[in-house]
Amino acid sequence: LDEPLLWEKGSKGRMAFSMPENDVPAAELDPSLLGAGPDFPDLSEVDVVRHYTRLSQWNFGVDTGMYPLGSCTMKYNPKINERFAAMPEITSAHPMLEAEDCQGLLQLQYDLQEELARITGMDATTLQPAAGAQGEFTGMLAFACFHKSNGEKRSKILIPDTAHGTNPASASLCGFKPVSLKSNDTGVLDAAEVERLMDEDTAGIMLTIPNTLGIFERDIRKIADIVHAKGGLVYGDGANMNASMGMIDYKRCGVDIMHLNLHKTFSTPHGGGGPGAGAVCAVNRLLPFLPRPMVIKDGESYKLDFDRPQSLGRVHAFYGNYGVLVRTHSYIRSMGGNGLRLASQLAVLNANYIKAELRDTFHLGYETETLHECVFSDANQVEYGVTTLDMAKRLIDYGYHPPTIYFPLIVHGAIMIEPTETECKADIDLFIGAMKQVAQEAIDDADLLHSAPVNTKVGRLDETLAARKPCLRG
Amino acid sequence: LDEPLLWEKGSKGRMAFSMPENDVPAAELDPSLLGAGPDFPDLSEVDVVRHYTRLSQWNFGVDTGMYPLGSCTMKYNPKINERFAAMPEITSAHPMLEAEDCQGLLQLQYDLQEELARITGMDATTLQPAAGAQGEFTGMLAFACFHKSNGEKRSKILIPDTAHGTNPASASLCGFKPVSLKSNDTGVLDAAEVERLMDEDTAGIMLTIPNTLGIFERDIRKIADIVHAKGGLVYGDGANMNASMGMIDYKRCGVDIMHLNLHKTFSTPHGGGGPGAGAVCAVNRLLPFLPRPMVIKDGESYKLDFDRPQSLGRVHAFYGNYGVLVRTHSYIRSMGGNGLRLASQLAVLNANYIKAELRDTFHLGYETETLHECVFSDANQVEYGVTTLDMAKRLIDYGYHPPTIYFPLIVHGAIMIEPTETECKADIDLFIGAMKQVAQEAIDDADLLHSAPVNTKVGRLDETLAARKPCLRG
Amino acid sequence: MRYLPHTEEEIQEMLEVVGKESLDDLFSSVPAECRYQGDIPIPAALTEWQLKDHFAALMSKNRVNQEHKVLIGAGSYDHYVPEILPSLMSRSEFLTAYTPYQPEVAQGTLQGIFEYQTLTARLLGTDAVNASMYDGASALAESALMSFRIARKKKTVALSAAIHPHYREVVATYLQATDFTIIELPVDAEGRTDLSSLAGIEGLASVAIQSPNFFGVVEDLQGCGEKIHDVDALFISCFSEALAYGLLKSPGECGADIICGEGQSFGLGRSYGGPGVGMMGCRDKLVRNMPGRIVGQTLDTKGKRGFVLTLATREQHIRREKATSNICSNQGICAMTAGMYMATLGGTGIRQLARLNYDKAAYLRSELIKLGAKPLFDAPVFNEFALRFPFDFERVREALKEESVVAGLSLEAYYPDLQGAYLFCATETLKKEDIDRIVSSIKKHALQEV
Amino acid sequence: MRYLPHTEEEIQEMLEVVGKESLDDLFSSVPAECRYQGDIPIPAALTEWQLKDHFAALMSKNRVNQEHKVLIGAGSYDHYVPEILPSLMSRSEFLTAYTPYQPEVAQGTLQGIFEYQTLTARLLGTDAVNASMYDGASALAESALMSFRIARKKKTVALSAAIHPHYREVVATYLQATDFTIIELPVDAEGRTDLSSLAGIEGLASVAIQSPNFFGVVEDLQGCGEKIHDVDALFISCFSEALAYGLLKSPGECGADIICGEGQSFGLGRSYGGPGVGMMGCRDKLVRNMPGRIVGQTLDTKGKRGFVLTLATREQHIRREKATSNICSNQGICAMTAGMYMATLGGTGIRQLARLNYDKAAYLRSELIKLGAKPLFDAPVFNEFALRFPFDFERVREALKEESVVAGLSLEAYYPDLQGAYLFCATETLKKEDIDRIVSSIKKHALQEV
Repeated sequence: LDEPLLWEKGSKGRMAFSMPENDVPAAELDPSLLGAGPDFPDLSEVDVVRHYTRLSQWNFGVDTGMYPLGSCTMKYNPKINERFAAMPEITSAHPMLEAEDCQGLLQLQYDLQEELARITGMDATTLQPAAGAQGEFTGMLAFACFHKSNGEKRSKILIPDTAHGTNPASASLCGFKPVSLKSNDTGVLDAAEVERLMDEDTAGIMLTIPNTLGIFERDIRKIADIVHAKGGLVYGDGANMNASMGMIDYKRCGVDIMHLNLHKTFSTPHGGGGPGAGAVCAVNRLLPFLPRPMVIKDGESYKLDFDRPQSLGRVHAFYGNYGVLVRTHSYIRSMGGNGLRLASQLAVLNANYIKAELRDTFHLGYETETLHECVFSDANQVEYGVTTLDMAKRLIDYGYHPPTIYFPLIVHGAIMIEPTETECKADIDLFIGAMKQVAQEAIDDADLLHSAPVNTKVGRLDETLAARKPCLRG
Repeated sequence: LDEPLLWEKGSKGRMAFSMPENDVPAAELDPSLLGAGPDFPDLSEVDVVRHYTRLSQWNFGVDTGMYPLGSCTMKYNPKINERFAAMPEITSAHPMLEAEDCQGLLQLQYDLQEELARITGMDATTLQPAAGAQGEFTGMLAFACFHKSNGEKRSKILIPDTAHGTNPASASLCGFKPVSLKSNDTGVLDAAEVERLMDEDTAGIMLTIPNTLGIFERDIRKIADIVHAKGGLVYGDGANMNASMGMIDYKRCGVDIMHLNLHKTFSTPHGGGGPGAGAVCAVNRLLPFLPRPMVIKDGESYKLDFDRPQSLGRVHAFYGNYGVLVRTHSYIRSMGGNGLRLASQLAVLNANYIKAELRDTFHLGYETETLHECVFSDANQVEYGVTTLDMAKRLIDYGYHPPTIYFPLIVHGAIMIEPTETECKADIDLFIGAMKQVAQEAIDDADLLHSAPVNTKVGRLDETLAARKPCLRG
Repeated sequence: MRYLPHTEEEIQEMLEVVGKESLDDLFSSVPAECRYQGDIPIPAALTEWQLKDHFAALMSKNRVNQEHKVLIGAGSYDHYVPEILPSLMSRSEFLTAYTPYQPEVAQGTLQGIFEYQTLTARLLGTDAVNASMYDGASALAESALMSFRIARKKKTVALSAAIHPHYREVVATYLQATDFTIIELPVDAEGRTDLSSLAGIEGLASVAIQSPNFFGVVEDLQGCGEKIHDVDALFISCFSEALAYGLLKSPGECGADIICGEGQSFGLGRSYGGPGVGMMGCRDKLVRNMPGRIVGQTLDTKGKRGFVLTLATREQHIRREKATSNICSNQGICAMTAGMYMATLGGTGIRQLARLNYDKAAYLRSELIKLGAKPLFDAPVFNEFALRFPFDFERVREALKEESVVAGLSLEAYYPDLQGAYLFCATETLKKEDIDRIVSSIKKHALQEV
Repeated sequence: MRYLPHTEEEIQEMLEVVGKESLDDLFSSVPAECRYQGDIPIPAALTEWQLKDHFAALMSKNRVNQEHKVLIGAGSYDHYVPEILPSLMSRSEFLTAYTPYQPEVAQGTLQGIFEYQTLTARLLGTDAVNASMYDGASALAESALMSFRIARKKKTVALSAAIHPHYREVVATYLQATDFTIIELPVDAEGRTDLSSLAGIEGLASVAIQSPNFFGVVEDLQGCGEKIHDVDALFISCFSEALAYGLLKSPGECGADIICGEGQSFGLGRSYGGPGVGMMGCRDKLVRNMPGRIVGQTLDTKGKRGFVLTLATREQHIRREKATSNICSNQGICAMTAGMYMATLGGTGIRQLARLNYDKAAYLRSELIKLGAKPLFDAPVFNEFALRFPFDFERVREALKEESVVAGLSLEAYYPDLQGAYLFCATETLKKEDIDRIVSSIKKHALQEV
């Protein structure tokens, strides 16, 4: 079913909102402040309901099917977590209540701070950042504050070529100039290269663990030592934490501060682009710099600690995306410590199984052992005039969300697959079958792939047109 | 996306249920009573979630689009009503609580009994019947009890040829032999015909008001008088009550007892076939015969009255589909008395508008004035080899649920359209356009209609095969 | 009015097309003497927010609520409902659809019901299950009527006195205007149905046994089946607690011809008695006598598997008064929910859960016996059991309500000769610590009383 | 484990294909010195039912809950949320989707966000709106950064002291590691921002004004715009209460170049401060300097209308460190919800609702003035207002908590010179009878105190 835009519907005077009657006198209003009122369409409740119901039917979510979007960790989002986030005790809570009036809300935050510290192996947690990128920014600011507390202002930062696009952007927001670190031909960093580039004007290094090829940086301890020796700090991008729970201790790796994407590893739904949450965990020596306020325990009660003179300040109007934190805590307590470790183990198993089954069909960028994701390319298919994009779009017709494509940049035509642990073997086998069939089609009938997808509401969209002649509103 | 049957999925040992640990000792169990355990597939939570999410996507509901299914009153089902039905105070309530422990639950029933009596103009209500057909059955039993209380056992009942299929079935369950009453060429009953057939062995008459052609029986008062004069009773089938709220007084029409389909007129969702609710309203002289228990008010408190010696008994294990009653009460109070009347007026307006716009395209069975629905036929299209079924299936491709077809039986190839009041003019205009286009296609390209629908998960299904070689389970 | 989309202008435009002056004019075919007089005396519309206040106020009047431990089963059971059930079943494509008359746009409902039928048939050990009845009570009444259709001239059904009293009332209601007769079979000292009188009953079409019965006692269904078939009657096996068959032998396996009961335990709230779902099934050879909608598998024009409502020739819209029954709308989405609940548990889960229920009730029972309570019956029970206390339990029970416990159901209203006896229920929702607390509370109050 | 589908057998089969002995072996690439030691010290998994108990117990520790009337706004507002919003936004196709990188399977999200952008642009009177920022505070910080990109060499932003203190803190955080400077503009006696010092500021890139400001005072945006443009700075207009623009002149109309603020009022709960949604928009000519995702309209291969993420060249995955910002995930479904809220109100509704809020606050204010309270400022207010009482209000406020009322926010922590002043908020959720009850309670306690 097609569905017009909201303002192509409706009729003046309709209303879907249940408007209360005014039971107080009309107050005087300075006419010079009065606007004309926004030009919104007037709709009935059924108009609105059908509109969004239809829109939803054009979308593909985790509940629709497998979503092997590398580095995005599209695992199943438990329904029960939604119920807790919707508890009226929570949705009605004003963020400026006095601490003694909202001990339950504070305790949840405190407990989650502790839980995340335990899962990563770090010492302390702030829950304020609203997304992974804001977590990175927070971490980079902590770097700056740390150096400042030492009377330094360092200007550079080391960032591997496998880093997420947000890493350099976050660093540069804090005044650091990114210095690119090349990975070697096994897909990891050489300690020697770090040694060569690390100096006393370099604030530190940003490492993704495991990296965006799904590979663990085997020299990480050595690299951390080099960086620390020069007075630098090690940042951990925890977007790939789903490979690590209960298996990797980030503090032991030498990480000083790291962010977690709660909407990835900890199963909160992505909502078509958010809200996420980007908790940041740090070792004790960076604790003084974490955002203000933090929740602390004071005897038997909990309170917000504003008295943090070295804090980098506030990154959110209140305490971050609290509703997302609720879901995270619910997930952690539903899984328990052992469940979390098993989740990571099975996530790695699933990814390695796919890699083993598809390595004869698709070209593998690196032979190095990988964890929760694997990166193929279209190298075997280019000779038939078929690209990664064509194959991705064709997968849609088979009922799958495509993998992440053309990332990481160091693999030409990358196809980055992360199945997560919530996919069962039978479904993974079907996906492997579909991938093989697409590869066969690339040989037999390239045009089929060029014209994909065909079973969707719209065909391939003209992104150039969109950018060249922007139409950003109706 | 396709989706296999449940038992074509799964893997032994999985479980989507959160199983509590056993914290009590294992009790002894007589092995001779022990079964092998049912052969159910073992699934994970994500298996179950995706399964039903996909299934849902093959369905068409009111939230999907217009559902002009005549006599079914597929109006919009307000979301807020679902919230009330899901209140833990309600979903957790055991039906055998003592009255003093559940005054709120009882008051809701009492208030709804009153509300329905007021809306129909009748004196009393029972909420026990679980569906319209059970309401009819209850009404027919009341007939039997009434005559028995007069020392009579009557054997026949008058039922018009426009009646719903359930009417004769309900009557015969109570030992009455249906006598068919022919409607005249204006689509209504002649009082003279009733006069001819009504006798002292006839328990009464079952009338649908307005009837299944959407026509009000203009002689209803006269007919009721005839029936009453012979000691008979008048039953009102209230399936079409959506035409009547605040406009027709059923008691003044001469009706003695009637049922309401709460899932039609009162907006509770149909659930793909239930649960419905078939409240029965009666005039005072039939009150003694209504089911046991009834909720009564005793001073300031409410109680279940079991002391009803003439009652026809119990038709439900407890008090009917309480959850549906909750939604009904919510709807009635959201609309208010005037809102309900306006709903009926607009339902009638919508139906008459469609009738006016389509009468040149489709053949109209009767020229008589109609209320909330109208009945066309395929008489204008048969010459092109196109039937009502073909047109109904083609409408699916246009994004509509088809109207009721081949009913009522007195209109050959009937197309029975009931838009309800929750459809707006713009959407009705689109529907009218689609209907006209289908009629045009019938002329231009009959095969297009024969092969419809094409945009659905399956094409036309072989119903003969299903009945000839029943496969009723996997 | 948020549910009514018409603006004044639209109403005028439409009236013009229709050729009427006003909304009232649309009703000119309704004679004055039939017209509603004045306004409907129901208060003005409430906003969504007033409505929320209204319901909150109403439900706050209940003295017993979701915080209470209510140790009553008796046909309505407290089981955990997995969150995914309401979350999926509230999807509007399921919830706001009609009966699947147009199968091409209702494959979701149809496949879901077909799966419900299949899992229920497997649970009950029978061949065919319909798309649901209203509840366990009417399913039993329809089963009796079905047995009369099969047994033709025979006009008597025998009902065990241990069948839920409300179910028996409903059967009586359904049969009252017919020439069929009901005979009641007594309960023996063990708490099981005494079938010794069967041979003497004339024209016996069928015998209905509930297991676990109203007292929670597991009947010897196998033995019942043999005795009933010996007198050439049909064996109707009934239940109010479907979960029992996760553990116990299925009625079909024990020879039941018609099986019926209540499926509320499978993912549906108690909701003050409804909606639940009536389950009903039978052997293949009887299926054309079974009432109610049935979904069957078939093929589309391209040979693809699909599902439709089938065997409609049994139904009232085809056969009118000759139909097997008048049932039309049933408990569709409740049946879907029950199917989903069974899928959520799986074979492994339903066994574990049933066992858990069995053990919990056994524990509660043994703890109450330690307080001096005397069980009414010694036969094995599932979930529920009846007993008498050596002290005035009614006063204790009232005191427990103050502690948020409703301790059992007094049986006297249902069986006058069982004065002072109480029926208890324990399910997986009752923790050991709850049981221990309740038992010690009973002890405390019982002592105080002396 | 209900979320983990693997059976033991499947794990073994898969390990075999992978060529590993055990799950642990899969991590052989992680050196021993990096391995996690022992078990994660988090208690064993809770069942769904234990989890429900856990959350219920946790939240019962809040002394203030949903039963309380909390008369605080200050950036987080209590508005009615129509039931259809959570009901539709919880549809899993929306909720469990990722950022729409693959537009063909994300047209629902994309059209929904395009509609959000459009309605928000209309509300704010501007040309282009992005697909959301984290919240009002970071949206303001990003607006300041954006103004520096546009104004090139200028390095100072002036912030009104009447901007939400937390927002100003966040701006300070965002700018602390840069060479940009913040200047604070004082509040005048009327409660509006005093712009008289503007002319004297060197290198002024932009001036940010909040309206209604933190004190609820409606700023003279038109006048501000003129004064700010006079000194050749960019005018950033900020807000924490989006609903105000249902009634007031839009910032765009008043000349704002960049507009940003918080959209929590539009259908989102307070949820202890988040998730809300940061709204951000600007004039067309500035759009390539705006951070954040943007949805644009385009055509597919067959010429059919469709929507995609666009202008990605501004973003970090293309430009890396040269990006307009690092924002990536935003508040997607919150933006969709806000869009839906605006659609639910419509043009007619938003005006009525905004008016209702205006009137409620005016009524509460006038009633408190009758008790002797002195307003801090006389300029017109929307929803919120600040005042001082002629008695020790803190004690009264504590007493009111026992009556389920949280009466305003003490301003002292935010503005040390405003000792004894309180900020109150009233929205459509506050009934006249509530206001009257609260006012008379205040009176009663104030008298008792004397």
